[in-house]
Parts: sequence; C-alpha cells; structure tokens
Amino acid sequence: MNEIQFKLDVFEGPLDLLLHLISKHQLNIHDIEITKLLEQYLLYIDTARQQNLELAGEFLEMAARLVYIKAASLLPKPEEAEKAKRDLQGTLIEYALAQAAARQLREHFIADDIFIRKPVRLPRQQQAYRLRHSPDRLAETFVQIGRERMKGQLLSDKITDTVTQARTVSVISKVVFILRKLWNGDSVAVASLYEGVSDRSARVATFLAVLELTRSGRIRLNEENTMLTICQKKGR
Amino acid sequence: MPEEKSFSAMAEAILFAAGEPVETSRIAQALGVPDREVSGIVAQLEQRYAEADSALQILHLENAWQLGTKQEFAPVIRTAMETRRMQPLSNAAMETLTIIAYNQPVSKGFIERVRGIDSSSIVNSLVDKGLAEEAGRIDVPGHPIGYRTTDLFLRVFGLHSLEELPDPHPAEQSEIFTGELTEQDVPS
Amino acid sequence: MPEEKSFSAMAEAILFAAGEPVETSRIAQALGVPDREVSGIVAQLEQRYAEADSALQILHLENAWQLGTKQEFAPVIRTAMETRRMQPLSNAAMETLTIIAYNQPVSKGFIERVRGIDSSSIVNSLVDKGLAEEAGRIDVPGHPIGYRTTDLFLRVFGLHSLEELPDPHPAEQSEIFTGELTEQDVPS
Repeated sequence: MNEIQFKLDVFEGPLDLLLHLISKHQLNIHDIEITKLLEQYLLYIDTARQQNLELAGEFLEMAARLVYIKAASLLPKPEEAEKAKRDLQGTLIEYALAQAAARQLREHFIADDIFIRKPVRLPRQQQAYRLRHSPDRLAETFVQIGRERMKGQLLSDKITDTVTQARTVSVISKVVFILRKLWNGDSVAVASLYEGVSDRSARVATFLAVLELTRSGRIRLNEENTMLTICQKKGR
Repeated sequence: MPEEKSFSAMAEAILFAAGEPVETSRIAQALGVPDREVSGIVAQLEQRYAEADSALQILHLENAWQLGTKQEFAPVIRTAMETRRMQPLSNAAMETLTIIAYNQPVSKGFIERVRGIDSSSIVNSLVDKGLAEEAGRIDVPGHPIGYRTTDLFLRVFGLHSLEELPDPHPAEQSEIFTGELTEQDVPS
Repeated sequence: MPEEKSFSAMAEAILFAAGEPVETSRIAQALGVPDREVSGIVAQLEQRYAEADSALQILHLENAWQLGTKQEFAPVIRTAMETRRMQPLSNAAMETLTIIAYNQPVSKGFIERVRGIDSSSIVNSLVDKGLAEEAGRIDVPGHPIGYRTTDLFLRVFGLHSLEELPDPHPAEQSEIFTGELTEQDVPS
C-alpha cells in the first residue's frame, strides 16, 4: 500500500477526492472510466480506515453511488447507469468550476486592510417604526416559514433537502439499522433487510452496510450467506 | 515625494478607524514617538482640516483625541440619516416579527429554532423600533426572557387586537390537520 | 471665501457619520441634487484625499459610497487598536463563499449539493465573520433561508461590485475541460 501517498486530511469532500483521482490518473471527466475510478476511490477509503481517520458519511455515500453506477452498467440495459454517470460528471464539472473560481477569487484577497467606521449614533436614532404594512404580509410570511417550522419543531433543513432531492441513502444509516436489528443477539435473514425496500440507493446502501460490518468483524454471515448474527465481543 | 506616510496621516487613520476617543499615549506608541509630540502632530491634521474644504475636525477631550464632523454639518447629516430610518423591515425582521406575533411570548431560543439561525440581533432591533418588547420570563427550562408584540405593531399592521392576526392559508388547513394526526403517532 | 459649504464637504460629512455604505440616491436627496450629480461630487472628494496627505479614501460599492482608510495604513491602525489581521480563509470557506457569491441567494442545501459535503457550519462561520448574510427565504420546496455576500465581502476582496467577480478563466480548467474551450468563445 506504500505507493498510495495520500495526504488524507486535505480533501474537502468526496468530490474533491474524485477530482484529484481524475486528474492524477488522467481520466476524461466527460467520459469517466467508472471501474478505475471506483477502484482508486475504495483504495483511498481503505487507506483512510487503516489510519483510523474518521471519514464523513458523504464519503461512504459516494462509494455507494459509484458502486451503483458500476453495477448498473453491467445490466443488459445500461441506460440507467449512463444517466447516473452523466449526473455524476455534471456534479464534478460544476464543482471543478467552483474550485477554479474560488482559486481566482482568493488572489484578490486583501483581508480587512481597509478600515471603516461604526455609524455615528444620533440622539434620536432609536426611533419608532413609521411605515405601514398590510396584515397580509404577516400571513404571507407565516406561509413562507411553513406551519411545521412555526411550531419550532421541524426537521432541520437537511431533512427537508433529503425529501426534496431524493438523495442517495446513507450507508451509515443502514449500518445503524442493521445493528439495531441484531442487538439482542438474534440472527436475521439477509433477505429480510431488503424487505419493503424498493429504492435502489437504499438497497445499495444496505448491501454496502452488510459488507462493511462483516469486513470490520462486527457481524458474521453464515456459510450460505443468508443469515446474519452479531459477533460477541471477545476479550483480547 | 510623498511616499513616506506622514505622522499626521497615520494619526488620522487611527482616529478614523477607532471611532471613539483615543488616548495620547496610544497614538504615540503606534507612531513610535514620545507622548509630547502627539499634540503637534494632531495640530497639523487640524490645520489641514481647517484649510481644506473639509467637514472633519479634531475634538480634544481630556487626554484623548477624537475625529468628528464640524458642527455646521449636523443638519445635512441628520437629513441623510432620517432617510435611512424609512427603510422597510428586512425579510429576516419580518420573519422574526411574524414568529413573535403568532407564538407570543417567545424566547430568542425559540425564534432561533424556528428560523434555523441566531436571530438575537434582529429581535433587539425590533425592540429598538418599538415593534416588540420584553414580556417577563417564560416558564420553560432556563426561564428565558419572552418577547411579545407592541401596540405600535398593531398600528403598523392596521390591527385592533392580536385576535385579528390573519389566518395563514385557511384553505390548506384541513389537509394539514389530517396529515398531522398521523405524523404524531410517534412513540415519544 | 469658504462660507458656503461645498457639496463635496457635505458628502464627506454624510459618509463619515454613516460609516456604512450610503446609496447614491440618499446622498442626492440630502444635498438636494439629482442622482446623476453625486458621482461628480464624490470624485472631488476622492481627488482631495488622493492629493492631500490623507489616510482616507472613497470606496465605491455597488450603488453606494463609503469612507475607508487607505490600505497602506492598516499596520499602524492595527498596532493602535491591538487587532489582528483577518486570517486567510480555508479552502472550504473559500469554496463556500465563492458558491454564494456567484449564485446568490443560495440555500445551504444548494451549497451542499455543489460541494458534495455538509457545509452548514462553514456558512454559519462566514455569517459570523460578516462575509455572508441572510437574504430571506428562497422560493423552492421547504423555503430554505437564502444567503448572499455582504459589503465586507466586497471590501475584503477589493471588489466594487458583484459584477467585478472574476470569470473563472479557461486556463484554470484546461486540465479538466479538454475540448470544451470553444464553448466559451461566446460573443458578449
């Protein structure tokens, strides 16, 4: 593994890592070789894990996304894979542009070298509000905020985004899901994990989660790969 | 060549940026000169302001110096500042005010939870504008200060009482009602 | 005789007192002149600052004007005020700020989608630094809060307006954007 000399903490996120891999291996961003990219990406994840680095969940989600594209491309009808690949390429190009713009903007940085003044306080400055508004403005604003939010109990932005974007399901959430099922020592049929899960990214995440847990020795598969049990902690 | 920055310009920079009065010793230290030279340096600056067509002047207070505008410019400044007060409420302020209006009394913490961002300074500015006011402490953990709307708030929005607050989108109410009941079936 | 107060001195008084950027129309209103005359009046002031031994300069931001110190006085001001220079921004902060600058107003969700990683705390810290601010809610599902850049952002990057934001230049992209350069040859 010595040939991979990643500076592991320098990547801003999975997209940053992917762009690094693409340029390092001279892949064409407009027609990415998914197999090669996935291989390199997983190598990175492994290296990070060996060094006990905490990786953000987004890195694993991206792994799931790449695995999905690769798996789907092996199917007889690879249109789905093509579309997913194009989406990924679009995301990468957009991010590369943002990075280029950020680099250029940075050249203009002069910090806070120009000083300004605080406003002078006039004696009567704290004056009562004098404009008039229709009460409808309050109702409109209420609607803008949203009824759920108004009760102060929403659902962070993040959750809303997930709902509206149908994002990739996180592997970590599936890891948690599986561990919960196995908590009391029962064994669970692998197939049952997929019951009622029709969303593809959720299925991929489940698959990766099982892989991850078996690899790290947290759970064990029986010989037929059909049943899961949790590994008892052994004294070392 | 005026490449070299003069002491009086350096003093001007310090006084301008500080806003408040600056002690003689502080100026002296920054310029790297003895304290007693400061008044001479400031005098040069003062003279420039007097000769040039400038609106600024130096105020000497006790052992400190401050930059200000000449007295005779007060009216034009006031006119310019008055127009600023006519600025309508920002979206953030309108939103904060709406949250207070429909939930009063509410704490700053509650408002922050609803908006998803610290809104403390917005609440303060609503209080300054007379649209919101403190309403004692609320009986929730931590006993934070509660805020409510004022009579001025009612006048600004042409309301006679809080009961007249408009009902947001009554049309959608029924669906939301049914939707909510099922969502609440979560074991606590 | 300088009995009559000049327009440029009046403008100076207003800008000094306001501290923050003042829109052209507000200056025009206070001076009682048409909007189009303001830039000429400010130019006179600017010239006085350039010629005289002054530490001040006029900043032109979007459609507004602001008084500030000349950059070369920063060290002496910092010594006097005992403040530190703003640290260069991290790559993550630069990326986030750039996405906000070029797409404003944008939600945190949008930024996260572009960067591929949760950027909420970075946005909050940009708001804390005064480089970004809320800009009302955006009309997309969930009505998230939008963010935009501030006047401080313009000052920190030496820009007069958002239109001066650099075009990400093709050379930067060539490694990745092979063969796409022709598309950029769009006549303006």
